[in-house]
Amino acid sequence: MTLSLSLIFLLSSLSPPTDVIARDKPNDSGGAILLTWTRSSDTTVVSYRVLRQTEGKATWDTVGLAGRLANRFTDDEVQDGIRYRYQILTVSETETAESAPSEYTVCSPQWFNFDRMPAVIGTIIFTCLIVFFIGRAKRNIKLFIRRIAGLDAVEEALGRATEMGRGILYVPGLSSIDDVATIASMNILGEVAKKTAKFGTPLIVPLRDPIVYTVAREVVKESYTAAGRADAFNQDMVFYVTDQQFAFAAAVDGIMVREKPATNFFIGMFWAESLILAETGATTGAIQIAGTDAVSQLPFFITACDYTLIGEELYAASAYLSREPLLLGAIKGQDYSKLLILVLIVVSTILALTANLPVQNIF
Amino acid sequence: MKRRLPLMIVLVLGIFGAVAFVIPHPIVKSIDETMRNDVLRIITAFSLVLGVGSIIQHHLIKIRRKAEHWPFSYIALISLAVSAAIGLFGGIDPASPGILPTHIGGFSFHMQALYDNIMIPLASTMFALLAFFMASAAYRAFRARNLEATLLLIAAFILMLGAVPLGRMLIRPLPDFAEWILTVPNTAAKRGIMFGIGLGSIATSLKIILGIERGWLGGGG
Amino acid sequence: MGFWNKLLKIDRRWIYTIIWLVVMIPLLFPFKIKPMAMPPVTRLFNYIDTMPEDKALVISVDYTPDIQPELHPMCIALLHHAFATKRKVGLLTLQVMGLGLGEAAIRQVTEEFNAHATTHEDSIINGEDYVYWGWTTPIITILLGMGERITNVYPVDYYGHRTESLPIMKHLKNYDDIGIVVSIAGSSIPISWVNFANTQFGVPIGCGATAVSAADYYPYLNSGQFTGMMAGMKGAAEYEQLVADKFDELGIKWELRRKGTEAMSSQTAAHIAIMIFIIIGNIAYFVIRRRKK
Amino acid sequence: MSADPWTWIAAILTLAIFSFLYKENPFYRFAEHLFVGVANGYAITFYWHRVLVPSLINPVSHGQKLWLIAIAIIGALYFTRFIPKVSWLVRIPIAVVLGYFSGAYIPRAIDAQILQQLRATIVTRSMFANWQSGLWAVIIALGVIATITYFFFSAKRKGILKPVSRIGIIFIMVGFGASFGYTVMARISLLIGRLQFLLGDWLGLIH
Repeated sequence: MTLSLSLIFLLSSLSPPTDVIARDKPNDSGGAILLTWTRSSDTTVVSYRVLRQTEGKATWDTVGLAGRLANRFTDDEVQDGIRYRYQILTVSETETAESAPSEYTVCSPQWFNFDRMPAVIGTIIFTCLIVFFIGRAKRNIKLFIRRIAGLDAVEEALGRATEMGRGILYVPGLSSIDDVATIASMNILGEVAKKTAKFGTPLIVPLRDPIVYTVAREVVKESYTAAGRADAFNQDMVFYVTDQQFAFAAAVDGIMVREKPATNFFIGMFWAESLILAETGATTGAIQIAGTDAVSQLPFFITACDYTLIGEELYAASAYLSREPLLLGAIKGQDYSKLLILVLIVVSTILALTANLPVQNIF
Repeated sequence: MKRRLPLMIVLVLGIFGAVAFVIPHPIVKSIDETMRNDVLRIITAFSLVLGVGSIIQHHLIKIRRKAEHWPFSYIALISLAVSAAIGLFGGIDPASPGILPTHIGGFSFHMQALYDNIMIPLASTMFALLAFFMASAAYRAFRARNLEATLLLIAAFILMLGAVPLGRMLIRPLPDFAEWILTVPNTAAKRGIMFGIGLGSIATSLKIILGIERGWLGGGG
Repeated sequence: MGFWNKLLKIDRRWIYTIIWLVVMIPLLFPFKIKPMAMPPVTRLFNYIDTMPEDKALVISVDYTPDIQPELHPMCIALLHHAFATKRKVGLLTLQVMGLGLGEAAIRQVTEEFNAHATTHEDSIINGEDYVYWGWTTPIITILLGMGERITNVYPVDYYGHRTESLPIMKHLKNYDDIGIVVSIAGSSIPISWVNFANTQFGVPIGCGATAVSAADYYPYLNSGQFTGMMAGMKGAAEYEQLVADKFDELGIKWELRRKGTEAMSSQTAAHIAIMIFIIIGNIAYFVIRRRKK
Repeated sequence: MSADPWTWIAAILTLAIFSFLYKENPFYRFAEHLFVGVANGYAITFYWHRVLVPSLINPVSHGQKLWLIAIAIIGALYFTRFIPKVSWLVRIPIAVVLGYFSGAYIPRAIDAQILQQLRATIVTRSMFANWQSGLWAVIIALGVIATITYFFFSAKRKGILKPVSRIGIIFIMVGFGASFGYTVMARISLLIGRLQFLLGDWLGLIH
């Protein structure tokens, strides 16, 4: 039996893979070894099996399978500090052939992920730019911000609602408080609420996120207090509806059609419900002002609303309305970052095309 | 204290969240995962109580004031209470039933049945309303008023025509052209907007961490 | 208030009514418009049509019931194509929600073929002409394991038969016996098929995608990692048309159910209606603008 | 016609929502309020069975991860909103959520939204493998530059900025038009899906 097996082995024509190298997987949290090998030259290969031996043990365990075109494998079922070595087994329909074992190797966790270096550098550069311009704004250097079309409409829309004696609906998007669009929307809501407080216009703010609900309620209350109309604040102005996207849309649709607000604001993060809200609002004859950084929903707001703040205009609007110098300073910093991006695109393209440098791999 | 403590928390956790991105070491990674999987989910679960409290209060006020259509507020309150009871006591997984029986004979009123036969049809019908709204929005707004509006209209038109067999019958290369618009000018515009959004949102996050952006505090002392 | 002015301010409920009718009528009384297949669909069809006779077609039913209107007709059309050309078929799903859909598809198509079969040869028989492996997990183990031996990945099929004992499995050992895997999905599962089965074993991969996700897949199509692709209801309708042409070529007389094509009639009618709205709206707009001048 | 009561319920609710297209009416109002109620009931169920029980109650009741009690207390601070004197404490759980997400967002967004987009936009020689893909890459790069220029807020639109930002808005409008047109198909598919349910599963008119 042993003889016949070794005979088969001797007669085996299948060539095993070579150059099996095992090393610690870099930039990870440990517990993984990366294997590479040179593929077998045989055409009958079906697959490779990865065998592992722990130092001091006699057995080889099959730890993985790789396709015939593969030349690498990550074993992520190992422990840090234990020495392992590997063999790669070539498998064909009828036979197998094993490679020479690799060197022993040990894996360990790393303290820094070098793959993410570009992001770190980018974060540092950007942070410096923003902080620098905020610093300048603090020192009262006057900053110019261009007009934003949708914003001028806010005043007009509020006036119209007051004239008609109808309310204002403000939907601060459907996302959570950690969404930047929601934060920007809260700032704009604060300004809108100051004006509704001044004119005594009814305000309706339905919410889809419970945390945003708490924040929005405080923001509106604060605005009414600041406008000296704390008495006019009614806790039922701001209310939570549900976290189900389309149930929320159904409820807001119902509110628009029943309460018929003169102006609808859709400002924040929206998904597919954007057009459901904006078209229903249009049927009621309301003036509609939208603003979102959801690129996929902008086409619908642009078609169905009277004014739309496109993407970044939303953030700029929140700074513009508040006239807070620190926020305006940040906008200046963003503009310089954009300039930097433009320069990088142009310079990298020129380098890539003329000198054939692989510049794109830097980023 | 009332402002400084929350701002400190934001600063510390913000720096941690950013730094964890580049440190793969298990000490940092396990804290990071606990943060996402346990801490934030538990805190969010508590916030839901506030939300539910708000919607109940909203409808109770309507009922008390006999506001217009107030009887419908009973529908919202009763369906909320009934479905919550079914879900809490009848279990969420049909395979592991809770203490409340969830079927009478062959008729199941398990949470899964409510989900499949109430939530899904209502949500997908709301979603399907978009087919009508797209038509009416297109009719109302797609007017060749100026260059920009005309280009918007033409691009939409080509894509719609390219998406049906008729487009290819009329003009053979039309579907390819439609695909080109989608993959070239559309990609360019989206990417350009994304750069601005990316920078703007990163700046806002930064301002929150540094305590410059305080809108979320909701004003007040 | 002239005619054009009235038209501009038309009650939107008329628009809703027209959309309602143009979508519903073709569903009730299907008329078939003959779609012309786009290159990615034609490539997929031709590849399956001309691959060696002993190679099986594997369909990965990776979609869920909510996006079924777009994707289920693709699965049916592929099965029609395979059984009409006497090709062996393996069916599996990587989404537990897809289990029932795979079963429904295979039951429908085998019933259709067997209703017209006169001999044992003509009939489509489970375990001989097709196998439904069902669902298991995890995905990576399946995608790699099928390269070595399918019966190890799926010891029993969906119906509980031991796969070792099925005649079809004698010639369906691993990826070498599979001509192409077509993954029909609304998620990114087709990319997993590319990353494991195609990159590591060289198996050709085809893809059936919703119209929305198709835009993300063009790079894979251009690089050849997808042999072909059906995108949305339109892709399904085009494949159905190619299959119908094949039926004519083979002299198969019975009529096929073509849900993709039928739905495509609704789709086309709705698109045309919306485009006509836009045109009318603009004519009215220009007529009035000229009058004002 | 279906004999399953649930199919009837689903069909009636479907029609109630569609009736909104004609006008707001009691059927829609009923479906709307039911939807809000059940959705909230589902959320309560979900957070209880899928979050609080596995992440909090199970470990703590087995004496593990007792520090989670502290987290629960932070979560409970949301309720201080109803107690005017200590209502500012509600900011603490918000600060935890907001702080962590803001920080985690920054490097990830730099990576995904800035660097990866940048890498994709740079035109390289390999893109000129055929002249078309090269030309398209150049057009995309120019379009990106023009679009970014449109979003300069702190500079007056004059000189070179004026025509370039105008090209930017042209790219934006073509892109939006394309997105709109492309989405029509998917939305009609949804309507077809609902009609297939009404006409097929419910009425049995189509199979």
